[in-house]
Amino acid sequence: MPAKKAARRSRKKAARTRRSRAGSARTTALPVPAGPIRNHGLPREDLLAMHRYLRLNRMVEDKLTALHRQGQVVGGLYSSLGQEAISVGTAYALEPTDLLAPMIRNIGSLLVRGVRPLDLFLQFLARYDAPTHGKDGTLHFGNVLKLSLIGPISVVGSLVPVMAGAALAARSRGENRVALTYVGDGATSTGYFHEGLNFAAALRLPLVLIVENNGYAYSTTTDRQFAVGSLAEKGPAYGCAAESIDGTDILAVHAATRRAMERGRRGEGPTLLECRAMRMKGHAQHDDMRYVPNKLLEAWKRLDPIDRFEAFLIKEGHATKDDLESVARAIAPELDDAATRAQESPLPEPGEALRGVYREPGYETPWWPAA
Amino acid sequence: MPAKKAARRSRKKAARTRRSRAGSARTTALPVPAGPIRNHGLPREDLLAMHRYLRLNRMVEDKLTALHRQGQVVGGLYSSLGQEAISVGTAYALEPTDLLAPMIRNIGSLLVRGVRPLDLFLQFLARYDAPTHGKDGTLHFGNVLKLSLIGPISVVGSLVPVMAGAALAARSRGENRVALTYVGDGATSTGYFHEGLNFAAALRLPLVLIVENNGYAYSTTTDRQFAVGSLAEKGPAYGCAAESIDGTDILAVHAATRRAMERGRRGEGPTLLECRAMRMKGHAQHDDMRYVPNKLLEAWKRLDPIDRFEAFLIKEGHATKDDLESVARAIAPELDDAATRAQESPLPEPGEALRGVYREPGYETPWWPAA
Amino acid sequence: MTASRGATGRKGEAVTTTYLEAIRQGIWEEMEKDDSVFLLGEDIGVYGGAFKVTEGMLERFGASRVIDTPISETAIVGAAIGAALMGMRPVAEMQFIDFIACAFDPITNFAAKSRYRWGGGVPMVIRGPCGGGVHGGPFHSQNPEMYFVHTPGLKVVAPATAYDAKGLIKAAIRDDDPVIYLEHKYLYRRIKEELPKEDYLVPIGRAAVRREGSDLTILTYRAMLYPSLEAAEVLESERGVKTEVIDLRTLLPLDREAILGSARKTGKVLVVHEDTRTGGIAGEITAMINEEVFEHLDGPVLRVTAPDTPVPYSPPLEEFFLPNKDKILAAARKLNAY
Amino acid sequence: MTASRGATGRKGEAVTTTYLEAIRQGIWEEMEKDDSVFLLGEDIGVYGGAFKVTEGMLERFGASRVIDTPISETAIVGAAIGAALMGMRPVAEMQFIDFIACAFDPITNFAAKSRYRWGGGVPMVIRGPCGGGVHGGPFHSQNPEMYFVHTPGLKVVAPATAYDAKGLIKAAIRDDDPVIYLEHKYLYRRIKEELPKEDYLVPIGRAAVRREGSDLTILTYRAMLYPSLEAAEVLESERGVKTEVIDLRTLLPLDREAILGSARKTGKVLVVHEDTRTGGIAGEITAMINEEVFEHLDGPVLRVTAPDTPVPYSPPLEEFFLPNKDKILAAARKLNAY
Ligand SMILES: Cc1ncc(C[n+]2csc(CCOP(=O)(O)OP(=O)(O)O)c2C)c(N)n1
Ligand SMILES: Cc1ncc(C[n+]2csc(CCOP(=O)(O)OP(=O)(O)O)c2C)c(N)n1
Ligand SMILES: [Mg+2]
Ligand SMILES: [Mg+2]
Repeated sequence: MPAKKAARRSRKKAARTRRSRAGSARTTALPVPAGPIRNHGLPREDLLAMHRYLRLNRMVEDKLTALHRQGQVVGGLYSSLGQEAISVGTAYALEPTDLLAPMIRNIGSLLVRGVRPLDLFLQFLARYDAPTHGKDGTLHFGNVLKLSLIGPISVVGSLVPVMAGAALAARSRGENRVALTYVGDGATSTGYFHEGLNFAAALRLPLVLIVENNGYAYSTTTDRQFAVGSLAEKGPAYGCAAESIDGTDILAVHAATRRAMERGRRGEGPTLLECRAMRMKGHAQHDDMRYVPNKLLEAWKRLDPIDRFEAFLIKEGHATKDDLESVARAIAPELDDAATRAQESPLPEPGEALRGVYREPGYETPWWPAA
Repeated sequence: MPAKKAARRSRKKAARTRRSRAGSARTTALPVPAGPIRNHGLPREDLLAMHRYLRLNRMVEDKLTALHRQGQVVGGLYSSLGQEAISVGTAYALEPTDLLAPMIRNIGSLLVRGVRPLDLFLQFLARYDAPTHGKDGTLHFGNVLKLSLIGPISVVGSLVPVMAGAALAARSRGENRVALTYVGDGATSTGYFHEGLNFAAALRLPLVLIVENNGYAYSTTTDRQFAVGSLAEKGPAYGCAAESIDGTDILAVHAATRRAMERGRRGEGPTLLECRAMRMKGHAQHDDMRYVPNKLLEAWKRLDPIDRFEAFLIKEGHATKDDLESVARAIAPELDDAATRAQESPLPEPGEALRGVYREPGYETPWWPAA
Repeated sequence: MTASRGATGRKGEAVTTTYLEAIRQGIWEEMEKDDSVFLLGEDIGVYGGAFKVTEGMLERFGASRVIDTPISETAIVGAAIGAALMGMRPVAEMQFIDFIACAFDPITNFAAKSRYRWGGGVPMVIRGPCGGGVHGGPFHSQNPEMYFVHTPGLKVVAPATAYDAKGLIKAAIRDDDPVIYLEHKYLYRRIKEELPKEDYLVPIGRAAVRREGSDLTILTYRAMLYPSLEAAEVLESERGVKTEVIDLRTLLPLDREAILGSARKTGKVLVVHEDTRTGGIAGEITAMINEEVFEHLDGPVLRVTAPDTPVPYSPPLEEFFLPNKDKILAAARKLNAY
Repeated sequence: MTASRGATGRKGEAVTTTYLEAIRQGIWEEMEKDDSVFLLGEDIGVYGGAFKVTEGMLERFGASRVIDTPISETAIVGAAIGAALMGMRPVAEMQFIDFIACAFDPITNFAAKSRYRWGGGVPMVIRGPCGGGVHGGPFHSQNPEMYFVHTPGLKVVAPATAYDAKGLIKAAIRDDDPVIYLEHKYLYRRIKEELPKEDYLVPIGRAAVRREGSDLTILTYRAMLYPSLEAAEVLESERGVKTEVIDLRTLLPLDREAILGSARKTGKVLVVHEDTRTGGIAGEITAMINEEVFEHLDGPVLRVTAPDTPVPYSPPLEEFFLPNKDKILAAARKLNAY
């Protein structure tokens, strides 16, 4: 849906939402009915590769959940269950030289970019051989030179100006790279989001900003976060293109990302892409999300992004049920092996805590080449 | 112009602006042709009172400029020349119990609210009897209990969440007061603006946010600040009403403020009101604004808010030329007297510097009642 | 659910209250007492707060006094300032104190300077969980106190005990100036004690002597009180060093009398803080002691602190990073040798 | 307009360069030398900066290397971080340093911790005008150094002379870590000197002895160097107190050797800073001296600082607020009496 149309449509919806809200119990809206998945011309090998990443995304997270239950994971564990099509669809749309920065739920984006499950397990188990030597956890790492990957911090929204700056750097060197990053519905309320997106728009930077509207910011429903129906309505305020798309349809996500990238490469500035989905688990492992109505979860469950994509692949004759199942069968032992290796890997030596605050000639971080 | 229409129209304009911008020299746009001033039913006494405030605003600033040239003003001096109708029109629309917070150019708002020229001169001359005892300058003071007035700080945008909070406090006590404050075109790029306006919209607070689009943020033209044609386009992004109005037409400003106040009182949340005008002097006294094209100043000069309003008053038979001139004649000696009194007023004693950082029983600030 | 949820222990046990529950009770009581007190922050209403400090409050006090906000630290603090200027007493939660950096401008430029400039008092509390020890990593473990201790116009408190957690939150809410209330997440459920039934306050600006001694003084606060007390125990039992342990409780304004009095008495002062070293409060205290009681010193004022790094995530790194009993003992022995 | 605008004095005069022009020259030279250096900030292009530090740069280096930004301190610093991670060397201007509070999160949480966490170095400079003396009031006069000195991962420099202003900005730009460069607006046009024609750097982390002495040490930096030197002159001429004056130049990391060496030599140390007292850098220095050279002290480490208030606006108040020669003399005499 082109930006203006989307904005208009969602504005109407917003008006409706506002009217209805006053009386009703406050909650996040049910999903709009999903249209059929449509291929915009991707060859079978891409479709199957995307399917594999979706499955890998989910299975890596299942493995992490299992490790967490065993008390192996240090700190918190966040899930992207129900949102995998957003991570995979967006990251798969990029060229390898395009700049990518994940937020906490975008483990799928990292997998597409070539981060190994082993690297992730090492991170979550806080081992010395992890990308951060155990100094930070989760997806908090990057590798600009080899993977065009920039690492996040916990502060939501903070990557928006950072990726605008990365895009600026690339442009000033004559490199035709777009920069893509993510915010949640909640993070659109931050000053970071606003200043970063406006900066990118004023400078016409090729930034693709994915808004993962998963209905909740921790426990907070969208209607207590903002008074618009769709976050795509925020695009016109920055003079930038905006679309709202079904985030459980990986091909819709992929196609919209491609459109946004093209706009960026044509010098038309940033695009705001709202991807609608549902956070199907709690905010993190500890959260039983009592605050989410069951009927909401049930409705969204019918829109599982992997189920939907598998049905499409089978229906369109790209794969049989068995083909698809064999993907999972192939991944499982790889992950078992990676998990074992991570568990056997040493924790950092205590003195490592003191190293690398500033540039130290000779000191190597595994993921950042020594200058 | 109602919000949606304004937003649509200005979006079209934005598209045009963007297209034309790439090639042309970067500058702030010429004014759109002004329509005739129309009275929305205000009685003559209000019209004449508003006229007097406009004149007072300008004459107080002229006096301050003269004092500045004599080296009497401590620190910087900002001007609202060309923007007086915004300060006066908005402040005059409020009830005395409505909450008001000026930014640096809103000396007119303070005059309407009952701040005396003497108080202002004392402030700018940094005297002990000034509202701040000389601890801060310019318009940086307030008086919540007696004047429903909240004082600004230099950081632009900061009043937006503060006034949202003030509106919240009033609502929670069952007081039906709106809160009104100002940002410049430049300040719309701050995180404060975004977080504050969104907060007000999410909580449906009766905030009236006046955006004084005067074409420049210091030396920076609007096209380098944002990629929208009108700042009213930002309203829909917050799910809040927005209008773009001619800021040199005091009655248009007044009427739009009233509409916004009514929305607020009806529980419909904040309104964003773009008032278009031109900063007819430099950013502050030191700035010769070489960067402003002459033809821009000339075009706007024809839209002087006082000249326009006086022509309207004469044309509509509310006053004669002589009536209007006698206003200035009456104000002049008052200001001379106030300036003399301010100059004769003592500077603070040095030790005053140490007082009042925390609540000190017995210590009196002139404008804040002791608890 | 009632305010005293935590105050009713299992049958037959003494009624003890956790540090977390003490904060909650303190807020609850002030909410009951004074209509102008209200809460705002992320996930504090429906969810009861990420750590459940505000659990049950939405149900009791309603959505107009327990406000779930968007993720907008600047607006949360900004709105709290506006409400405080109107005479309300807002208590704003930072979900983790690390995110207070997003509200740095309204705190340091608006709230802290308002009264001085034009008399506009800002009776506001900002509180949130600080500190390490739970493998939270660099963004969920910080101790930001010095940013605020160095900002005139603010007050900063940092309770170590359940008694103080309650007494200080109540005092902070009643204070007419902005108070940064820095609680420690490691203590939330690990520390409990029996609390008085009646209303009480812990005055802002007063330290507490946790253990008397005449040979050596340890000045500390918040979570570091506990390893300091352990170290004092060892010092006395193994070496006969009578060690005084003072819990600062308030970091701004510091309790000069308590600090200088003990320094004068023992002549040997060790400052222990979990915050990083350079620019930590030990420096300020050392300067104060130098200025006022230098002639009573028998040795240098020493300090045990975290090193100058972000808070690392992996357990062996974080353990190495945090001060502990052994590090305190080593420093105390060095000092004692003077 | 050329980079050496300020370096050509009136005919016949020695060629002197102002402090402001020295910063400008330093940036200009690094821009010429290294394509990866670029500038961003409010009004730095068309206008040449509120104080004209970047005058002529837009014309010389073009709009892609001299970027006028929206009023978005968070985005300015955020974008600088992103560009720096990409291998660029951004120099971000804060129009007044007071507004750096609006960028506190990206500086302290993103830039400062990035290298430690995953090796992502952030070779970025943030600079802007600090300090009082020009009646700028509470929001145009602050000295924010301690917020950053207390943040591991940053470096903080604060030049007092034109030579250092140039040498330090060049060193900051070439540094591989984020540097907060804190210049003083009072010195911009009041301080000048002849500068070498050739390329030079002032190394970060090294103090400079501005005046040698053996009886008493004054440690100071930035604008306070000048009243300190005046006071030293009086001390020596009127009382025969040979006073050493050390200009710290870098505040993080402090030059331990220079500080401790002088303290060891004179045994009497006075720290002078314009920043407010509580939590100011005098505390840190006092702690360092206590820890390392306590036995060489003949008296307490004393400090002369601004009091714990916002910076007041009215001239008599601001004058009372700022340290000056007389206040330094009074403290030095007290110290000298030990
Ligand atoms: C600035 C900031 N404030 C608070 C937090 C604590 N926090 C972590 S995630 C989260 C909710 C984020 O919601 P959303 O942006 O919708 O992302 P989601 O978790 O739904 O993916 C919060 C409040 C944070 N990380 N950053
Ligand atoms: C957050 C912040 N950054 C920078 C400044 C410095 N500054 C003061 S006024 C100004 C320009 C403001 O432009 P605009 O908002 O359009 O208001 P106008 O001056 O045109 O009334 C700037 C950059 C500031 N006061 N606050
Ligand atoms: Mg969400
Ligand atoms: Mg403007």
